[in-house]
This record gives sequence, C-alpha cells and structure tokens, in this order.
Amino acid sequence: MDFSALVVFLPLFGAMLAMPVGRAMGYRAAELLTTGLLLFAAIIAWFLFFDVALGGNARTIQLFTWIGSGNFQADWAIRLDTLSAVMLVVVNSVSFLVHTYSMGYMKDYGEQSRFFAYLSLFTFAMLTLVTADNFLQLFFGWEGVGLASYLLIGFWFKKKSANDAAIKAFVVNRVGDFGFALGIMCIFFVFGTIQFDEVFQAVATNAVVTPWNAVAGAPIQTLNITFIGAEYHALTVIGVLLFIGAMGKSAQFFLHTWLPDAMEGPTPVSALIHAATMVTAGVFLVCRCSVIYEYAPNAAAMVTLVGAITAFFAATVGLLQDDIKKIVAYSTCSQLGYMFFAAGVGAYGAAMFHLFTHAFFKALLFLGSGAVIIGMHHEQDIKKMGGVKELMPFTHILMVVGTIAITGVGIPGLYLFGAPFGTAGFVSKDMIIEGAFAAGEAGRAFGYFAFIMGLLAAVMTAFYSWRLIFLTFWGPSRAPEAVRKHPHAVPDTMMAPLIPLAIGALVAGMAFYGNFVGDKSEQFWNGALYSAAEQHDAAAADDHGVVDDHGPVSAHAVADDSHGTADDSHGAEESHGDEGGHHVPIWVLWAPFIAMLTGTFTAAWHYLRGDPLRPGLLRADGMIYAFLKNKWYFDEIYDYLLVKPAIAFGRFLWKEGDGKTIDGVGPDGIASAVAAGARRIVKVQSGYLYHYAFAMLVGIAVLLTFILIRAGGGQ
Amino acid sequence: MGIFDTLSFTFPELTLAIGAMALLITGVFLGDKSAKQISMACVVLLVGAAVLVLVGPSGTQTSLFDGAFRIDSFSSYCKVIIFGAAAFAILMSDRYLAGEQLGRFEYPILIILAAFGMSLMVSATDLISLYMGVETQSLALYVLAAFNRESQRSTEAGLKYFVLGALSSGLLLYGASLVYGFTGSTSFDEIARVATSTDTNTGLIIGLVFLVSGLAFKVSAAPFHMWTPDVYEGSPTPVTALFAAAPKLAAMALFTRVLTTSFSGVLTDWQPVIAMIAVASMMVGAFSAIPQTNIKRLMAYSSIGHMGYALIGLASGSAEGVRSVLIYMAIYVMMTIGTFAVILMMRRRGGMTENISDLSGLSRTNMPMALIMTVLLFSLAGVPPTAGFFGKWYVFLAAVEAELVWLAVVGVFASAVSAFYYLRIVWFMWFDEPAPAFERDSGPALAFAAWGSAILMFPLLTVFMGPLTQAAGIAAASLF
Amino acid sequence: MTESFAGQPWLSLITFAPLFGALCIIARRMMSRTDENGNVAAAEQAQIDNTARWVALGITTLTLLVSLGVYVLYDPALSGYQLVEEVEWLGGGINYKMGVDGISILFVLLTTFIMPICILASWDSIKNRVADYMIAFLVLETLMIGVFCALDLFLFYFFFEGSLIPMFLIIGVWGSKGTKEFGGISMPSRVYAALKFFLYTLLGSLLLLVAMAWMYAQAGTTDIPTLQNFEFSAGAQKWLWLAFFASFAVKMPMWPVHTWLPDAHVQAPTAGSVVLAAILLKMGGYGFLRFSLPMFPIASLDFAPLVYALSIVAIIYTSLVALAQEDMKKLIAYSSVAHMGFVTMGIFTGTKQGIEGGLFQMLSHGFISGALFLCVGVVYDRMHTREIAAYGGLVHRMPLYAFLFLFFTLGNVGLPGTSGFVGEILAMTGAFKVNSWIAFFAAFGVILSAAYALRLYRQVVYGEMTKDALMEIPDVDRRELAMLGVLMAFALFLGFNPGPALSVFSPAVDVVIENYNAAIAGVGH
Amino acid sequence: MTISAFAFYVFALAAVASGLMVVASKNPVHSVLFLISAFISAAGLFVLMGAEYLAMVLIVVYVGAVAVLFMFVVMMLDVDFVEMKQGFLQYLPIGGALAAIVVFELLLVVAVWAFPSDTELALAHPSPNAAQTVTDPNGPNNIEAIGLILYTDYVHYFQIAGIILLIAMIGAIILTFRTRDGIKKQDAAVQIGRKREEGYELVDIKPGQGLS
Amino acid sequence: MAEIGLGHYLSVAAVMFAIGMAGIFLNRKNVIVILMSIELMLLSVNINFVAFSQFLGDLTGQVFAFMVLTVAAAEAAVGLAILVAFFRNRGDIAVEDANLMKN
Repeated sequence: MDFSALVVFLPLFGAMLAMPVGRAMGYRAAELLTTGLLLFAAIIAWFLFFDVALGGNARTIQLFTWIGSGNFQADWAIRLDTLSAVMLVVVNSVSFLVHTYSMGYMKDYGEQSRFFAYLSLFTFAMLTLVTADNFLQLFFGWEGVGLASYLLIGFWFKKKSANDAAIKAFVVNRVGDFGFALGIMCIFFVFGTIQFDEVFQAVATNAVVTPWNAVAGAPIQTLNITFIGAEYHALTVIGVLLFIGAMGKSAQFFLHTWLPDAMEGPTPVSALIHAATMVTAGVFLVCRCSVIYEYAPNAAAMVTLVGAITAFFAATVGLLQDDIKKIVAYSTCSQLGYMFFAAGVGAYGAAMFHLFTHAFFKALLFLGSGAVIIGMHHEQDIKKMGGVKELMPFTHILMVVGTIAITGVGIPGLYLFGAPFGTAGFVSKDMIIEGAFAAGEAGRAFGYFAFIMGLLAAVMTAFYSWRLIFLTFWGPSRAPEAVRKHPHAVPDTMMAPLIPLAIGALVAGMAFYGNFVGDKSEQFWNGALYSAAEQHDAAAADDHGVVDDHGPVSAHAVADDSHGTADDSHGAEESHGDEGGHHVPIWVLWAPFIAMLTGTFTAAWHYLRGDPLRPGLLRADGMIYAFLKNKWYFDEIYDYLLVKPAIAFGRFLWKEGDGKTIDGVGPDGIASAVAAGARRIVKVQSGYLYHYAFAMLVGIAVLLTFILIRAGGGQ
Repeated sequence: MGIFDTLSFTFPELTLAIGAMALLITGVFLGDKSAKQISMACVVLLVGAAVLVLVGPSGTQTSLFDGAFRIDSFSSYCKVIIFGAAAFAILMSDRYLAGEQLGRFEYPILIILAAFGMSLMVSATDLISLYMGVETQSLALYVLAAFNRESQRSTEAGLKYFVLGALSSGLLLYGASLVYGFTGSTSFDEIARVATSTDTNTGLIIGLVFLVSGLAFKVSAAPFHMWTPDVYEGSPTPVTALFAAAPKLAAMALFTRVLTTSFSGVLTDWQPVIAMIAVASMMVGAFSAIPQTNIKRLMAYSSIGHMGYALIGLASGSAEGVRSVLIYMAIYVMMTIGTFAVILMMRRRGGMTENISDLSGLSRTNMPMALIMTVLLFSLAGVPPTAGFFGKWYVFLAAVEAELVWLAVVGVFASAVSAFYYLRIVWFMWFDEPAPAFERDSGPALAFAAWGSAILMFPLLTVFMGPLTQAAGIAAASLF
Repeated sequence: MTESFAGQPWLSLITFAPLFGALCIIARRMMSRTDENGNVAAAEQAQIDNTARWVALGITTLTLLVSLGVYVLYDPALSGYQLVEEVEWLGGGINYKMGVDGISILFVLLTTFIMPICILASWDSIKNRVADYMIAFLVLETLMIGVFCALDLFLFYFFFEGSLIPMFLIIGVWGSKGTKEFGGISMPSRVYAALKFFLYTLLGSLLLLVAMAWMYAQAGTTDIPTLQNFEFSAGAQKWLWLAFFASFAVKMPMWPVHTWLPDAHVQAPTAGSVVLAAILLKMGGYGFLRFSLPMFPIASLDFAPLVYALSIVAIIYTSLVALAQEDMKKLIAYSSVAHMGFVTMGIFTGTKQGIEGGLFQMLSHGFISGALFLCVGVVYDRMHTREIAAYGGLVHRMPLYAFLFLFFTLGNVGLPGTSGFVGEILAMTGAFKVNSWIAFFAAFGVILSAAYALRLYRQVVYGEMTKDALMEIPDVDRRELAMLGVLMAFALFLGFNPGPALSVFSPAVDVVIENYNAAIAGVGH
Repeated sequence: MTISAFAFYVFALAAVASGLMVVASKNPVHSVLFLISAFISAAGLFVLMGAEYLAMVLIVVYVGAVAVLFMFVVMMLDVDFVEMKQGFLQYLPIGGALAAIVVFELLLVVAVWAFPSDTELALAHPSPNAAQTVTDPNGPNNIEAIGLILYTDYVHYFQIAGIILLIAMIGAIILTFRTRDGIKKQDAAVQIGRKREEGYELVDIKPGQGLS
Repeated sequence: MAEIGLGHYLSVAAVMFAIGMAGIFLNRKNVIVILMSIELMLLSVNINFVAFSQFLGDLTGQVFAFMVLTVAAAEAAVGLAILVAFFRNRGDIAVEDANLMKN
C-alpha cells in the first residue's frame, strides 16, 4: 500500500487514540501523540506536494467501495493531484502548527485530550474531503469537518453561547449541504456516476449522456434537465447546487451567519478551521469542479456575484466589530469572498493561490489574537485593550506582519524572479482583483462588479485590519490595572508556530507565484484546474506566447467541439494568462494598492489621533452605524423569519396539528364519538319490556317495508 | 324404512329424552339431595349422546319421519358441539348452584331437555319440526332463566325472556304460516322446489322475513336482541353460560339450514335482509358493550356482536359461507364456555361478583386465571394467534367470495371497535392495581373448562385448525 | 454435510426457540410454591425473576447464534427464497411456509440481534413481574421473527397482528406513570398509549385481512411467491393496495396516522421502545416491499405520488414537531416518524437506490434509534424522568454516556460515516430520479433533523450542571456500555462499509424492480 | 250474502273486536273474558272453514284450560288494577301507526296470494300420502282425517308435544311449588315406620325441679 | 259482496296479529295482558294455518295448528308460572317497574 495513504489516516489514529491515551497517560501524552502524528502527516504532505504537484505524479489510491447500489458507486479513495496536494500541505501544515500552538494555548483550559482528539478528527475529515475522488466521499469529508467544527465550537459546552453557536454552525452548514446533496444526486442523475474522473471527463469532452428518465441522450454541455418543476441547463443546476454547499461551508453571504458566532470556540480552532482550512473547502469544491463551472456560465456568474457581495459585506461588518476574533472572522469571510469571485470569473489558480496564502496570514492573525487574548487574561474586546505593544512586543510584530500581508502591502509592477514583489496577500489578492477586471473586460458576467467590490473591500480590509492593530497594540492601555501589570505569560509552544506562519505570510506569495498563477501554472496544475478558454487557446493559438500546452490530452481533442459554448467567454481568451497583470491597464494594477493605502491612512487618521474610541466617521447613533454594527441584521432577520417561526410552527403542528386535528379527529375523536355513541345506543336498552317488544316490531316493520319496496322496485 | 330403522337414527335424541324422564323419576324419589348425582348422570347422558352421534351414520344423509328431520354431517357436527356445551354447562354449574342454594335436581334435567330441543332444531327439515324444536328448547330455557325464583333479577330475566320469546314465536309462526300458504308445504325440500320454480313470490318472501325475525330472536341478532343483555345479567350465571353457548349454535344452525336449503332459490331476497341484521348486530355488539360494567352483560353484547359476524357468513349463502358459520360458531361456543368458566370463578368470600372492575389486577392475584381470560378475550376480539381470529377469517373470506366485500369491511370496523372493550378487561386484569383476590379453589370442572378452552383457543386450534375446517367443510357440504 | 444442514427447518427453529424459552419460564413459575392465597415467598420470587432473566438472555442469545448460523447457510448471491419449509396447515392453499430472501434475512438478524440487548436493557430496570416481562418479550420475538420469515400471507398476518398482544401488555404493564384525561375519564397514560397502539394498528391491519380474503378468493392461495406472480387486475390492485397501505402505513407509521407512536414510545419501558423502534416499525416497510410493490405494481405506481406526499409531509412535519418537544422519548419518536418517511419515499420510487436506501435506512434505524432509546433509558433509570428540562450538563458526570449519546445523535442526524447517512442519501437519490421535488423537500428534513437532534443533545448533555438531583448521577455501567457499544460498532461499521448489507439486499431488490418494471411496461405506463 | 258469509263476518268482527278489547280493557278480568270471546269467535271461523276438530280443541283447551288458568292467575295475584292502564294512550299513536303499517303490509301480501298452480302442487306433493285433501266428499271427515295422520305420519310431533308439556309441567312446578316448613303434613310412611321406642320417653324427675 | 275466500280469513288473522303485537307494547302496566296479547297472536296464526290448510286442501296446516295450540298451552302455563314467581318477588306485576337490568 502506498504509504501516502498515511497522510490521511495518521490524524485519524491520533483522533482515536487521544482520549484513551490521555486518560491513561495524561493529557501531555495525548498532545504529543497527536501533534507528532500530525508532524509526520505534514512531512508526508510536503513530500507529496513535491512529488505530485511539482513532480507531476498525480495518482489515485483506491481503498475499498463505500456505497454501492446499482451504478451508484462511491469508493473510499485518496486522490492525489495538484489540487489535493496543495490542500494537503495547507491542511497538514496549519494543523500541525495549530496543534503545537494549542499545547500552549489550552494549558489554561484543561480537557486537552478531548481537544486534541477533536483537532485531529477535524484534520482527518478535512483530508478525506480534499483527497476524495468522488462526490460522495467529498460529502463525507464535508459533513465530517462540519461535525468537527460543531464539536470544537461547542468545546466549552458549559457556555450556552458556545452551544448555540455550535448548533448554528452545524445547522447552517446543513443548509449548504442540502444543496450539495441535491447537487450530488443531480450529478448522478445526469451522468450516472459520481466519480470525479468520469464526470469531469464527460463534461470536458461534451460526451453524450443519458439522464435516467430521458428517452435519448444528449451532449452534456447543452443538456437540459427538469429540476423541481422547470427545465434548466443541467450543468448550471449542478453548479448552483454545489455552490450552495460551498456557500454554507465557506460562510458566504446569506449563509455566513455561523462563522462569526463560531468564534465561541477556542482560538486555535478559529485559526485552523474557521480561517485556514474548513471554510476554504467551498473554494476547493468550486475549483475541483472548475470544469463544470466553465461550461455553466450562469452558475459561475452566481459564484462571482455571491463572492463579490460577501467580500464587500463582510468587510463592512468588520469595520465596527470590537471582538478581536470577530474582526478576524469577518475578515476571513471577506477574503473567502475574494476567492469565490476569483473562481467565479475563471481565475481558479488565483483563487487557490489566495486560499494558499490566506491560510498563512489568517492563521497567523488568529493565533496572534489568541496570544493577545491569553496575555490579556482572556479578554477579547479590543476597546479594553490598547498598548499591548509594550506588553507583548513579539506578538505585536507578528500581528503587524499578518496585517501587512492581509492588507496587501507590496510594490505594484515590481517583479523579482518573475514574481511580483510584496507580501503574500498582496500577490494573491491583486491577482484576483486584476483577474476580475480582466474578466469584466472579457465580458464575463459580474466581472466589473467583482472588481469594484474587491477594491472597496480592499479599502475596508486595510481599515479594519489596522484598526485592530491600532486599538489593540498602540496607544494608551485601557486594560485593568492587574492585567496591565501582570500580563499572562504566553508559552513558547504558542509563539513558535507563529514564526513559520509569519514567514509564509511574507514570502509565500512570491515563492509560489509562478506555480499557482505564473508561467509554470499549467504544468503545476496538471489538469487539476480547468479552463475552457485555455483549451480553446491551446487548439487555436499556439503563437500566443503563453505557456499553455498542457491541458488534458482528451480535452485537446474535443476543444473544437466545445468551441460553441466557449464562445461566450471569448473575451476571456485575451486575458488568459494575464493573471500576472501584463495586459490590464496600469491603473488597474495600482488600484488595489491605492485602495490599501486609503484604508490604512483612514484608519491611522482616525485611530492614531485623539481618543481612539470617539465616534468615528459614522455617527454612533446613525442608521448606517447600527446597520453595520448589527451585521446587517442578518441574525435578527433569520431569527425572526426562520428560527422562531420554525419552532413556533413545530409547536403549532404538535399541539394543533397532531394533538387537536389528527388525534382530535382521528383516534381520540373517533374514540370519543364511539364512546358517546355507545352511551346513547345503550340508552335504548331501557330495561322496559315493552320497549324491547317495540324494538322488535320496529325491526320487523323496517324489514318488511324494505323487502316490499325492494320487491316493488325489482318488478 | 321401518320404524325401528328410523328410530335407530334417533338414538342420541332418544337417549336424552328417555334418560331425562328416567332421571326425573329418580329425582322425584330421591329429592334434591340427589342433585349432584343426577347432574353427573346427565353429563354422562350428554356425553353418551354425543358419542352416539359420532359413531352414528353421520356420513350419510338420512331423512326421517317423512322428511321432518334429517341426519347428516351438518346435524352431527352441531349436535356434538351442542351436547358438549350442554355437558359443560351442567358441570360448571355445580358449585354455583350449591353456593346459591339452588341445588335442585330438575336443573340438569331441564338442560337435557333443552339439549334435546336443540338437537331437534339442528335436524329439523320441516317447519313443524322446526317449531317444535325451537319451543322445546325455549320452554326449558325460560324456566332456567327464572330458575333462581327467589331472586328478583332472575325472575325478571325469565319474564322478559319469556314474553319476548313468545312474541318471537308468534312472528316465527306467522312467517311459517305464510310460507306454508304460499308454497303449499311445510317441508324444506318442497318449499325449496316451489321457491326456485316460481317467480318472485312476495308472500313467500314476507313469510320468510317473519321467519327470519323469529329465528333472529333466537340467535339474539339485532334488532331482536333486546332481551339478551337483561336475561344474561339476570339469569343465574351457569344458566347464562348455557344460554350463550349451545342454544346460539342450535339456532344459528337452524337458521342456516332453513335459509340455505329451503330458500336457496330466493337468495337474492334474503341476502340483504341477513346482511342488514348482521350489520345491526355487529354495531350493537360493538358499541353497546363499551359502557358496560357488568361482565355478564358485557358478554351478552359480545355475543350479539359475534352473532353478527356469524351472520356475515350466512349472508354469503354459499357452502363456503355455511362452513364459515360452522367454524365460527364452534369457536364461539368454546370461547364462551371458557369465558363463563372464568366468570364463575369470580367468587370471593362474600359470594359471586360480576363487575368487570373486580377483575382488576387479576394477573397479580391469580395469574393462571388472568392468563386464561386474556387468551379468551383476545380470541373473542379475533386477534391472532388465537382461534377467534380463524373464525373471523373464514367469515370474512366467505363474504368476500360472495362479493359482499362491504359487509366484510363493516365487520372489520365493528371488530376493531369491539376490540376496545375486550382490551378494557385485559387492561383491568393486567394494568390496574389488584382488587381482593378471588377464592382459589374453584373446583375441577371450572378449571377444566377454563384451561381446556384456553388451550384450545390458543395452541391447539392455532396449530390444528385443519381438522375443524375439514369437519365444518363436510358438514356444510351436506346442505348443498 | 451442508446439504443435510440446509435441509433442516432452521427458520422454524429460530422462530420458535424464544417461545420455548417462554414456556420454560412459565414452567418455572408454575413449579413455585405458593401459599393458599397464591402468593410466592419473596426469596423464591427473586429466584424466579433471576431464572427468567437468565433464561431469556440465554435463549435470545442462542437464537442470535443460530440465526447467524442460518445466515451462513444463506447464499446472498442468489435471488429468490432460500431455506424454504412448507407444511400443510389450514388446507386449501393456506400453508405454514417459511423462507427468507435478501429482503428479509437481515431483518431476521436484526431482530435476533436486538432482542438480547432488550433483555439486557431490562435487566435491572424492570423490577416487578420480571418473569412475565421476559415471557412477553420472548413471545414477541417469536412473532417478530415469524413476520419476517413467513412466506404465506396468512401466516404473515398471523404473526403481524399477533405481535400486538405482547407489545400491548409490555406498554400497559411496565409502562411509566402518569395519567391522562381522555373523554372525560382519567386513565393511566400508559393504558391510553397501549390502547391507542393496539386499536390503531388493529384497525389498519383488519383492512389487510379483508384484502387478503379477497386475494385468496381470487388466487386460491395465500402463498406469497404465487401471489407475487399473480396478476391482479388494475382495478382490483387499487383497492388491495389501499387496504395493505392502511395496515402498513399505520405500522410504519406514516403521517397522518403516526400519532400512536409518540405515545407508545413515551409510555413503553426502555426495551419496549427499543423493540418498537428497531423492529416493529420495520414490519410496515417490509410489508410494502414484500407485498405492495410486487403484488400491486400498477397501483403502486399510481399511488406513488400519494406516498411521496405523505412521506414528505412526514419528514418535514414531524421534524418540525420534534423541534418543539419537551420529552426526550417523544422527540426521538417523532424523529423516527421522519426517518420512516425516507423509507416509504425510497421504497415507492421503484428504483434500485431508493429501495435499497429504504431497506438500509430501516436497518440502520434499528441500530441508531434503538440505541437512542437505550440512551434515554440509561438516564431514565437513574432519574425517572424523561423531561428534557430535568437534565442538563450530564457530560460533567457522565462523559462516556455523553460520547455514546453524541454518536447516536449524529447517527440520527444522518452524518456520513454513520449508517444513518447511507440510507438517507440512497433513498433521496432514488427519489430524485422520480421527481426532484421529492428529494428537494426530503432534504429539508436533513436540515431539520440536525436542528432537533442537536438541540436535544445540547439541553440534556451540555451546559452547566445546575440540577441538584443530577449531581451524583453515575456514568454508564459495564452492561450499558456493552449494549451501546455493540450498537455503535454496527452503526459505524455499516456507515463506513454498508456493502455487506447492500449486497445482500441487491439480488432480491433486483427481482422486485424487474417484476415491477415488467408489470408497468405491461400496462403501457 | 250467503249464510256462511254472514257467519264469517259475525265471527270475524267478534274476533277482532274481542281482540281489541283484550288489549284495551282496563280490568284484566275483562281482558280474560274478551280473550275467551275471541277464542270462541275464532273457533267459529274454524268451523266455517271446515276444521271442526281444531275448533273443538280450541274451545276445550283454550277456553277450558288456558283462559281459566289466566283467570286463576289474575284473581290470585293481588294486583291493584286501578293504576294499571295509565299511560296506555300516551303510546297509542306511534304504536297504532306501527301496527297499521304492519297490517297494511300484511294485507298487501294477502292480496297477492294465488292458489298454487297444478304443477306447483304436483311439485309440492310428490307423494300422495303426505296429506289428504279435505275436500274429497268421499274421504273421511275432518276429525277422522286428522286422526289418521296425527298418529301415523305425525306421531313424532305428538311425542315431542308430550315432552314440551312435560317441560312446562316441570317448569311450572319448580317455579311455583314451595315446600313450606312448619306446615303439619301427614306422611303415611313416617307414621307406619314409627317405632315403639320413638313413641315415648322416660324422664326421671328429680324432686323439686319439675319438668322443664 | 264476493264469496268469502281465503283473503278474508287471512285479513282477519292479520288484523288480529297486529292487535296482539300492539297489545304487547301498548300495555305497560300489566304482564298478564301481555301474555293474553301473545295468545291472540298465536290464535291469528292458527287462523292462518287453518285457512291455508283448507284452501290448499292439505291437512298439514291443521296438524301444525294443532301443535301450535298444544305448545301455546304449555307456553301459557310456563309464562304464568314465571309471572307468579315474579309477583312473589316483587309484589306486583307492573312491567313499567320491571327494569332492574338495563342499559
């Protein structure tokens, strides 16, 4: 057996053993065990990254059949291609670092064994998700990470808020899964299989497929199916349904409400799950299904739209948050929006790239925040902080690194070794914004919209990120005396993992630019990502001077067939390969940078002068302030429109429906009626002889009359 | 056929009649202190008669007395059960009568004479013999109902039974007269010939309706059932046990024979009538029993309901239907005997009790009794795996085969309703806090009857239902 | 050697072995010495009780072992009935005929598997009338196995309805306290529940009786394989289908005839609830698949929309109702109704995935829902209340319990990796084929199930432990751990590797589908 | 109108009127008397129809025995007759209506009666000895004819009737016959079986105590 | 007026039968009268039998009537005996009060 299977199963062993080991040998043993296993897994992951992504050695390891019912076949498998390799690296690395960090962080809280078991369990689920070779296994991981997230958010089960948040996370995720599950069924319905290879192959080659109920087959790219009562383009339906799943998992607009609440969990959890890995599963899914979205422009447009709105919306909410973790959480939400609209406009590489870099700086920010929280005696409100710089200088530096990474500090137009010069966030985010513009140029739906939203969000990102720094670290301290005098010591195990993350936050963008989006990207992705435009290019324009002759062979063969469909994205051809920004106007290259500066200076102007807590640009009693402060009233609206009615309706159905109507009319009603009828009938039995005789005579009279009428009628 | 040949076919009846007279004389000489011995002798007589029926020429169809009576497998089947039931009725009454100071030697003799009457009924193939049989039985039963003459209830029961019974006799006779007048004969065979050969004969049908009404009274089918609850409640309990079992079978058998032999030609005319009566009986049986508190009264309504089910089988008018009636009635008689055996066991120091609530918590104070009663009740409710279920099955099957599905459906609903009150007793016995325990020593006869019928109901008939259905099938075939 | 083994009446043996155990206990009871009032000395009573427990456990375990042996004899690759035995019974085409196929064999195993657990679950919690209790359970087991083994419709009905009696007694005698006002009189609520259970299901199955009579009149036999190949006219199928439906829908139970189930579950003792949820409900689904679909394919097709509608309503409606429950058992009972909605939905799709999903869902529900009732039983034995509000923070005192309960809660939610998921997804996939609306609505149930199940778990297990009464509550003991652990192992195993079950279903389901499609094609649908 | 027709109407009216009065009269004694009148009228009708024997039996049995029995009971039971008839009229409308319906229906039936055709009669009487026609002028008269068949063809009924009467006798006795204690009865067997020793008793009277 | 035929006799019988029937339930005070009503019914039946017998030319009807007469006498005896027993227990024979058992 391929040892690389261990990359998935080591965390599982850790999860299973942590509790027994912890019980038997103390929590430290459990911590070391799980962390050690994760270290191994991370090493294997990096090895695989080199082997699979850089070495082009993609493969799939089949384990055994999971569900097999007719042609509904789902296997347990480990699919190793560049996409999963990237994810393996991200997941295992961050997970290992978070494990390490947690050894320090959890010292105060106890129950380490359980915590580490959960963390490892999560890692395992996430790994099965990214290494799935069919949609159902993906779904397994999908729900598995949901479970782990539920467990970890509700880790402090004494707190009602934590429990509520956990349930909220799970249920909202389930809403997404609802779409995802339907999407899987739809795929099975259309393709007769849920294996990635077969499905993607069919889409890419525009194969003729015969949906179950259809009389004759049809080419998949133009196939229409009937879904909930109307006829739609099949791939669009599938794309939209899958994206609903992605929205839930990645906390996109409408389904984002759980993510801020999820900060009830311990901070390492926030870093691991709610920043670096799980929430990016949606992006992963869209990228994994890139071939479907390429041939489902409307679905892609929806991805773009939702991503752009989320990027903007989350940023607006982030502006006014006071909880240090919530700021970072909304920031995450916003960044996920970036990734989505990148994927939506077809810049999958950029999306994955941002996913990759985001993992570094967002984990850094979260873990740094965690250090601050520990240091400040479990205080999370930045209004009660200030001046932490002096108390925790090292943490301060790391947080600033994270901030410049997320805000995207860099020098536009400057290239070193073929990569733009700047922090990780700079490289990847600018790539996305420019990609959006390019897509807009190319006529892709919502391209410009995404571009504008991305810019606005960039402004706000800079604002709230620096606001966090300014309010927390700079200025005079607003913390209580005791805290100021005796900040909680932050153990080394917590600080150590921050360093590699900080390094990554600074250089990962530049280091992997070439592979993810640059000139080596075709080779790097090795067909794991798909672009209809590329296929078209490959066949049509060899002289384009872009490295693009690496698409799947089969895709080449049918590229012409797909021409008709791909025509819609004709404009994208030109911008192809321009994710580096070569062909976009120069102002577009500079726009994100300027946006960043705007945000940064606004924040500085506001928070570095006078009382940082004074009412800001928005009047505190204004409607906009309240609107943003209350997160656009989403929770309230959902509570009012969905949660409360559901419970009230449930109660109504129970008491009125079951109790009064069904039971009342049904068994109880009938029983009462029978009893009442019986009491009445029994009255006839009066005990009087003459009544009895009378009854007999009535009986015979009725029978006689009946028979006579019948005889009369019969003749 | 010479007179001795003829008489040889009537050995069972002769045994009973002559034996009864002989015992009567003995009893008169020996007085009431001989009641026990005479009871035993009567049981022996009944058993002997049953054996004579069994060893007799049951396979053949023999008409006796110019077609007044017929000995065939149908009559043999019924007679065996009737004699058996009557024997049990005598056996079971022993202790009760002694306890109530009713130990009189006439009691078993009257039962024998009633059994003699029933025997005539099931063999009757002539309107006169029908009438004579019915009256022989009825007169004996009237007296038995009022047997406890010191009791207001008993005499009231006797009075009601008598008056209404006489009324029903009047109806029956009026019907018989019309039938006679419109067919020119009293013999079933002749009636059948005329009935099939002529067009719709309204007079005949009207006569039939009267006849049916009179017989419906005897099987206590609604709306001619009104006497049943009062008489069941008022009569001494062993008498009720007798009433509920043998006479019902005899009357039902007579009913069946009349309708399926002499009136098979006008099936379409009487089928709806019987169906109506069946429906009414099932409804009355199902509903009226619900508020009852006296178990004898409840059993009365229960038996009304059961007659309704049996009439479903009759309404189908086919050999299948007759078979189902026979099966149903046989099972019914067994269940009834068992149930009344248990009711007769309901004795405390203060005397007999008849309230359903007296059974409360029986499963804790007297497990065997509770177990027997439970089996019997579920059987009465017609729930598998008890025998009562088979009865229902065959009845509904017959109805369905005769395309009377609606009747079967009504029957199904009625049996669901009636399940309630049987369950109510189960509920009292198993779920409630115990009432004071009954006396445990109830004597071998009751124990035998109760255990016997429970075992029959549950394991034996469940496994060996085949022979009963076969016997009933042969019996039914002899009518067609 | 194997042939001589295979030729034996194994099915009858496992069917009637529990009955034999019941007789042993009865015999032991009868041998006890009583004083003249019929009372048994306390010491002897204890002895009887203990004997009853051990006999029951021994017999059920033995039955389980024998049934496993039977499973060895059974060849899952073959379609059609195996291990068939036939004995003349009532004559005229009604015979004692037993046999199993892919659809039924696993339910037989499920039954024999659940029963020892039920006995164990009642080991300490049943204190009065232990012998009677064990007898009732053993009789019940006989009847339940009989239902799944019967290859004669009459015999099936015989067992099917017979199983009401022991269950009636179990609910009524060993049910919980409390009274209910009904129709102006107040009666113990367990009695109300028992009566409702009995009468409701009886009424449903009586219509089946009439239908069976009609079929017998037509076909001249009640032999199931014959009837499955007997082509009833389309008009007749409609009525027959409805009659069968009445019976099985109540048993399942489907909305709106489900209201007996919450009452019955709430009142029944723990093991009663387990057996009710794990096996008795399955008889309905089994019946649909054994009778409705193969015997009345045209009517099944015609009425499928009705079934879908009712299933959907059941899934959403009862999930919503579950959301509002205040009683643990009631909540789980309502969730059972919702889960059974998936089963009916799946079966009537007539697709491979749908039917297998329905079957698998039933199997899985047997483990998970049974285990959930056991979980409730664990705390009920300690606290004697099922009020959700009476608990909270159990995890502090009962970490192991919290873990097990969590697992089964998640199984109930249908998390992938537990057996609950496989059935749901397959059933929905099957439904999707027929009409995406069905799958669409059914998927709502998946969301709601998460809401109510996790809410229950949170309120019972999580939170601060504030109630004084709970402070000394002990964690699960070894017996409870064993029961729940075994169930968990099964749920987990089937969740990760449902293949063994699905492959057993497969040949039989193929036959059903083939005939179903052929029949439908025959009438030009 | 012939004599016989006239006689018919007289008897018929008398019978119906008596019947009505049986039901309607306040005093049960009167009812019994009207019952007797009804019997006699009916006997007259029987004679008109040529059933002399039955007419005679009716008079002998009913008037002679049954009616007397009724009278006996009426007189024996000490009943307050004044209160007896209350409520009679209250239920008359519905009862009357019911009776009217039944009568109407019965009359409808009467109207459809037709003498069975020859073929039907032939069907009905395959054997000539089953019953003789009474219209045969050369045959035996009614009493003879009945006598001929009652003790031959119908002897079994006769025997059964005997048993019925036996039952009635037993019934009447056990329901009404009472052995009362304390009533001096003469028992010949006891008297004859008396022993000498039982007739006297020797008592040793102690002085001063007397015979207590 | 036509010759007196069967119909006349049957009509008389029918009317008397109806009177007997009505008598049973119209009378609520006195059981004896009820018994007499029953006798009236039986009488009407006998008229029927004799009439049919005569007009069919078949003696069976008369034999039947003879049996009915006999049995009716026996019935009357038993009925009156029960009545006497009833009276002894209660002290009167009003049916209106005879409802110890009901419902």
